[in-house]
Amino acid sequence: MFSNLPLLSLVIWTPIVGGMLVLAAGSKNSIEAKVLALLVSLATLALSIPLYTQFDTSLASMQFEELIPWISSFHINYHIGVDGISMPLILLTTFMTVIVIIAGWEVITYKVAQYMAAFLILEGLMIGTFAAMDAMLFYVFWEALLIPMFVIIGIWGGPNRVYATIKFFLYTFLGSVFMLISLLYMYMHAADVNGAGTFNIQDLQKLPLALTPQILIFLSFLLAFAVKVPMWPVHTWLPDAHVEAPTGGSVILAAIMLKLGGYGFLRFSLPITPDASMTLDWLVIILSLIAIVYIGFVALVQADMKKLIAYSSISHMGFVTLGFFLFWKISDNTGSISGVVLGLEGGMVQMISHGFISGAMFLSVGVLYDRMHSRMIKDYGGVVNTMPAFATFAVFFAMANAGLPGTSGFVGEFMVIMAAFKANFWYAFLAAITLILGAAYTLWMIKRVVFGPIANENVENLEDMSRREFFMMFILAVAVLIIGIYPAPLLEVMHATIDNLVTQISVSKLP
Amino acid sequence: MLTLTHFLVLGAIVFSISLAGVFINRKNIIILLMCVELMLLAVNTNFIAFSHFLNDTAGQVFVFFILTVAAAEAAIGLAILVVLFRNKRTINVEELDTLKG
Amino acid sequence: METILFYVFSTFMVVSALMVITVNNPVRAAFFLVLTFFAAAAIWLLLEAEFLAVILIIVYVGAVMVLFLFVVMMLDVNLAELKAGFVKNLPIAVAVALMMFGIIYFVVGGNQFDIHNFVPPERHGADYSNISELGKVLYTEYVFAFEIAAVILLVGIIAAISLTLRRRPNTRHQKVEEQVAVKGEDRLRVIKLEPQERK
Amino acid sequence: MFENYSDSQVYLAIVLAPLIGSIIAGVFNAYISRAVAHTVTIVGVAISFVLAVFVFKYFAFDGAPIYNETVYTWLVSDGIRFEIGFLVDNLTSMMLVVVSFVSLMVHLYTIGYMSDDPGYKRFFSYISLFTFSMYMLVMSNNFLQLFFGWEAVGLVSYLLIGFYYKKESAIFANMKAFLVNRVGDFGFILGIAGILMVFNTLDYADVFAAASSKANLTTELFPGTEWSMMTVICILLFVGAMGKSAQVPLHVWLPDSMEGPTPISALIHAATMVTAGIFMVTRMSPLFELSETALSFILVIGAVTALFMGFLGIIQNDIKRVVAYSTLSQLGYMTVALGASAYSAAVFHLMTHAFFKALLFLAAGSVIIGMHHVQDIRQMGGLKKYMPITYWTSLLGTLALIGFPGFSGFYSKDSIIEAVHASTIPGSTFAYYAVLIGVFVTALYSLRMFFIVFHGEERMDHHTKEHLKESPWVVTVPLVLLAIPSVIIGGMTITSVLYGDYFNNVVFVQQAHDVLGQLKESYHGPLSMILHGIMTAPFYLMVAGIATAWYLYMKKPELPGKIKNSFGLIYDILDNKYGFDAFNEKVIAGGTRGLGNILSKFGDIMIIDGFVVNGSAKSVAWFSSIIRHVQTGYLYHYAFVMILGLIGLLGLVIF
Repeated sequence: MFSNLPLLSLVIWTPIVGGMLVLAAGSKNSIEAKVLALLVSLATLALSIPLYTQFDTSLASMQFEELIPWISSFHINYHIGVDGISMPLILLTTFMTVIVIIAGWEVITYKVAQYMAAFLILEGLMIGTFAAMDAMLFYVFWEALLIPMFVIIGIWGGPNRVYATIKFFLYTFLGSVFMLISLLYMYMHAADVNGAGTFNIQDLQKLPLALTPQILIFLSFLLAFAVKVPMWPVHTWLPDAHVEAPTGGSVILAAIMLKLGGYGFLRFSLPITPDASMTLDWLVIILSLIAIVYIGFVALVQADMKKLIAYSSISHMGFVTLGFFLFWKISDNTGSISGVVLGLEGGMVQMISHGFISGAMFLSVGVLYDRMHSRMIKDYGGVVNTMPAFATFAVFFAMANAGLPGTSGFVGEFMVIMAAFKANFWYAFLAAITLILGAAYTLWMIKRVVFGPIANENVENLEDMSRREFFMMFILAVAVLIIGIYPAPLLEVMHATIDNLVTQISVSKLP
Repeated sequence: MLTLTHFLVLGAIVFSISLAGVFINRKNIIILLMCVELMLLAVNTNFIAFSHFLNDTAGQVFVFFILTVAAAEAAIGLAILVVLFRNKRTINVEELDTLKG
Repeated sequence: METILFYVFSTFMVVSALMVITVNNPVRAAFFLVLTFFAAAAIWLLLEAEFLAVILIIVYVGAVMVLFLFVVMMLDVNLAELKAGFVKNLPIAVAVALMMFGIIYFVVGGNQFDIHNFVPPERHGADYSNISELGKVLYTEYVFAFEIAAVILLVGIIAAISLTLRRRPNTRHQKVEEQVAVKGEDRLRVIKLEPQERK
Repeated sequence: MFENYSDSQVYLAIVLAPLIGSIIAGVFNAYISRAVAHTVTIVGVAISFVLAVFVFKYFAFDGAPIYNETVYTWLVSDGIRFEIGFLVDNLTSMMLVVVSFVSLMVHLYTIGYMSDDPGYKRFFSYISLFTFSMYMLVMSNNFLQLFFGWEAVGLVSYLLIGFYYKKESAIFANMKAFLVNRVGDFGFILGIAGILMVFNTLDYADVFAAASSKANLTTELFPGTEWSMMTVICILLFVGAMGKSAQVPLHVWLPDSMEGPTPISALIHAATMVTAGIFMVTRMSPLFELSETALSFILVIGAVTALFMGFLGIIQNDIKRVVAYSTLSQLGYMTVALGASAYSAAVFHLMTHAFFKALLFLAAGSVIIGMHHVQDIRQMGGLKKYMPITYWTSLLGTLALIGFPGFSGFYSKDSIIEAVHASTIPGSTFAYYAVLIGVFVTALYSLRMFFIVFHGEERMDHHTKEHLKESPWVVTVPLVLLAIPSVIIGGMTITSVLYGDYFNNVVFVQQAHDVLGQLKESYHGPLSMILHGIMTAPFYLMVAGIATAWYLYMKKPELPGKIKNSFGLIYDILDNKYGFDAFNEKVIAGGTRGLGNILSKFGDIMIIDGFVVNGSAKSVAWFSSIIRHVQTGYLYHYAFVMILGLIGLLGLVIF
């Protein structure tokens, strides 16, 4: 039925064009703008569903491919497609955008149309980044999506938003500039080797490279993606950006933008520079472990709820990068690559699950913030007395954040710990510390915010969640539960692609 | 016998003079503008000389466009000058240092 | 003959250019600039660029320089003040100019690029029209650039106007659209007053 | 088992019945009445109880084969199938009966105990959810699901300890319980990871089948040291059991968990959840048998817990805390049995303990109801005449607890002591004396509490006294129903459970460790065991304990105060619970926060943000503040530089 439609392009451009329309609807007609934005986001979600239903899980190759020459003199094409890695992330994006549009429904009163439009455009750009099969196209989307996020934090953000936006922008920009250099280098190199330069990611993955350039390319990719993930020590933009961003911005930032970094590792670093990854995997592993443990400690002492959740995000994303780079340590330690797929898929599941959970956590903080206009833990206490429904969800998501089995938060962490043990006992040991630390910082926050006697008058006057808030929390809770209880379908779509990836990275690319 | 060099050297002389003019006149911005016109004239002369000696009209076309742009530039430059004078009551170059870091 | 003409006009050109930068009075500088343009036009004629020579005089001398003169006269500039600092700046100006000249001369002086090997082309006959030659390429090959040039001029006009336009807050304008759209009740308001007792 | 229904349907029904009850009571909390809430949950648990009894009969008497089937595949990755499935055998069916029976009793009891609590429906939802989780844990056929149930019971425990969420102490206790359990789970998940690494599967059957072939694997934890892989895995798994079954030093959460309502103290923190660790080690016996080091470790930890936690019970004044410390001590006994490879004895004690300890807790709850939620035993006394049913059932429970010959506790505890005595595993001598002294201590604190609460002077205030009466029937009926097995179950089942073939297919013991096999030779039935029992040391120690308690708290009630004064140091140590809480609070929690602060302030804020990020921005600003003086603002300076540049460039091109 959809076979003739350029489905993927539609998913990318519907929100962008829709966003323009919402802009045109003008800020005076805020209701119309909101309804239009919601319709556009729902339409995008509906369009993205066939990506899943018609996805052939047995294929490792790209599906829904589209190729239109763009700048032919540099062999840059509008080349998009999805595989088992990008498809779940695209669905996550379309799903979370709907949630975010709903989340901003009554909360945003200033320049509503622009707010909604920014999110829609951001959605399209993010999907474009996930779908891009051309490195230059990827780069364009990658950089372009900084703009709406910049605007979202800069206009609807908190009091210190200018500092946060500039930090956010410069940090991420610093990383990606090096990526651009690497892409250009590989273009030139491909021109030397094959006679014609290419930005096609799949061709770049086959391009033979000597070790030194591989290492340099790997490092530049690492910088670009590590900033986005973010990995220690290039993480400090995230807490600031989260604290200043409006709730919706935080949700998108945590739920999807961080995943771009992880996605980049899978799409670029590992397959394009396998030998360098082999040489430098210890670096990524150490940084990941530092992120998991160090950031866990840092999260514990945060006084600001959003900062706490932001740090928890960093810690959880540490699992993603850890899972991705276990390949060589496992094969060194056990002599086989059994367990490698576990780590890779665990990282993927962790990304998806973290999208839901961190989004939900930020929404929870948003629910409180909208009422009390404070994110400080000390201003709360005993919220459960006045907001029982909210408290239920808050505890539920806190548990999910702490990786309780039966919630999605467990699946990824479990798989990565299983894989890490195969690589080295101490990797698993340090990674598993998050079981304690994650529970400690999350539950301590819950204890101080949700439980206890009513702390002050403001808490006493709180109203429980509105239907709208209940609805979005409920949807997210259902998603978290489903993935936690039955993750098999989610993994089903990845197997072929991840297997293919493993074959790719196990073959040396040295000329 | 006139060679290309004659004309090019003439252009060079005029160009250098106008350049000297920029440095000599530190008081009057109008003279500076005139010097710029003079520079363009020198360049145009070169273009035309080349055009003539290479027997290619492209040089003349170029001069044509330079003249157009120079005219527009002069108009806007003078307009800016007028506004500047209106606001600062001076066209003394030494007093115009708002770009100072 | 041509050589003599060349030297005559180029002397004119150089001398008047020197005068442009040395005289104190901007009005006189402008006039010397006009003279320079005339001389240059003559030189251009020697190079068979009749159209451009004419344009130079019409557009530059006729329009641009007049504009300069307008501006010079409009502005109330203190002449004595403009004179100062001349001697102080002279050495550096001369040095820069000489350096510049030296380096250009080095390039175009004949040793580079085999410039001295260029022989002047045959003179064209009387039926040769520089204008039509120029027109042919201008409206075919360079038509796009030509259009852009037109736009640039337009922009120049608008920019100049908008820069210098001064809106005086207390001037009175006629607003035609409001006059047309006016209605009776805008002009005349009927107020009902309660009857009041006389005191 | 039943006609028309397959086994798997029955097992699913057992598991899902309480879950459905819990969901109805929990999700539709606002829309249903209290009666509906307790009806659906009780019906759910009752269904599962009835089915569990049938399952038990099916296995114990009909000799059904082991049921081991997958329910669904959780996920497949890397060729490893992670599944949710049921393994039902003799051990499981026994656990099912114990769990469902105690749970049912607690459900009934709750109607009375929580009757005027605003969180009534929520409470029922939680305890049904707990029952579901516990079923998942005991019925699991693989490590993943075991962990799932493991954490799920931990979650419900967290929710229930913090049930009175307005109480600062309750919400502190629940966080503490969860975190301490997480420390255990930390080890547990690493153990599971080790299993996966060695066996490449998490399925019990496959793992156990391959276990002996992997016994000699070693690993290098620290460079240059060889560790037996099995020892590492078993100790890691046992760390999980230490958390859940509250063994020293991870026991600290259990006394605090008494902040929760009494029914859950009975259900979760005495009868079922805390025994999960015991259950787990028993289930893993094929693995633990491969590592003598691990067994020795277990033995010592258990002995320490059994003895030293018992001491603490002597000085507690909170009625529930006394029972809690007794629970700790009894869990220590079970652990000792595990360490001595007497897995059957551990599970046997688990079962008898579940009944009599649930009974004691519920009786304590009954006292608390009567005393209008006063829990301090110093304000009680002479309750015998006001609460006869509670009195008599407590007496039975207490006798069972101290192992009075003939009561079920006697059989299980005596067997453990004998088993340890016979064991040759390193540490068993220490463990033997520890459990032996433990008998005295148990008798002392149990009877102390019993005498203070039910006998002697009536110390409650006048108002309380006026309202003092026996609890309603929903409270007393479960007491009576629990009292019955507390008395008789031990004698009834010991022959088959300990010395019969009941656990033949479940528990694997190496020939060298088979202490129960040795005991079997001198075992001639329950009656002769009583006769033998009253001639051995434990019996005399128990009598001595009873006598001491009687003397100190009945005969000369002023004496304990004097003893307290003359042994101030020991009393202080006991009062501070050996300093575990203070150590955890100050060193571990404080240290963690301190480290977090240091990392946050110095690492993130100062070095990364202040020095690198903002530092680079500031150095740019500083540099430009200097370099900006180049910008004079004079046109001719710019022109001059441009010309110089032009000349330079031209020169570069030419020369």
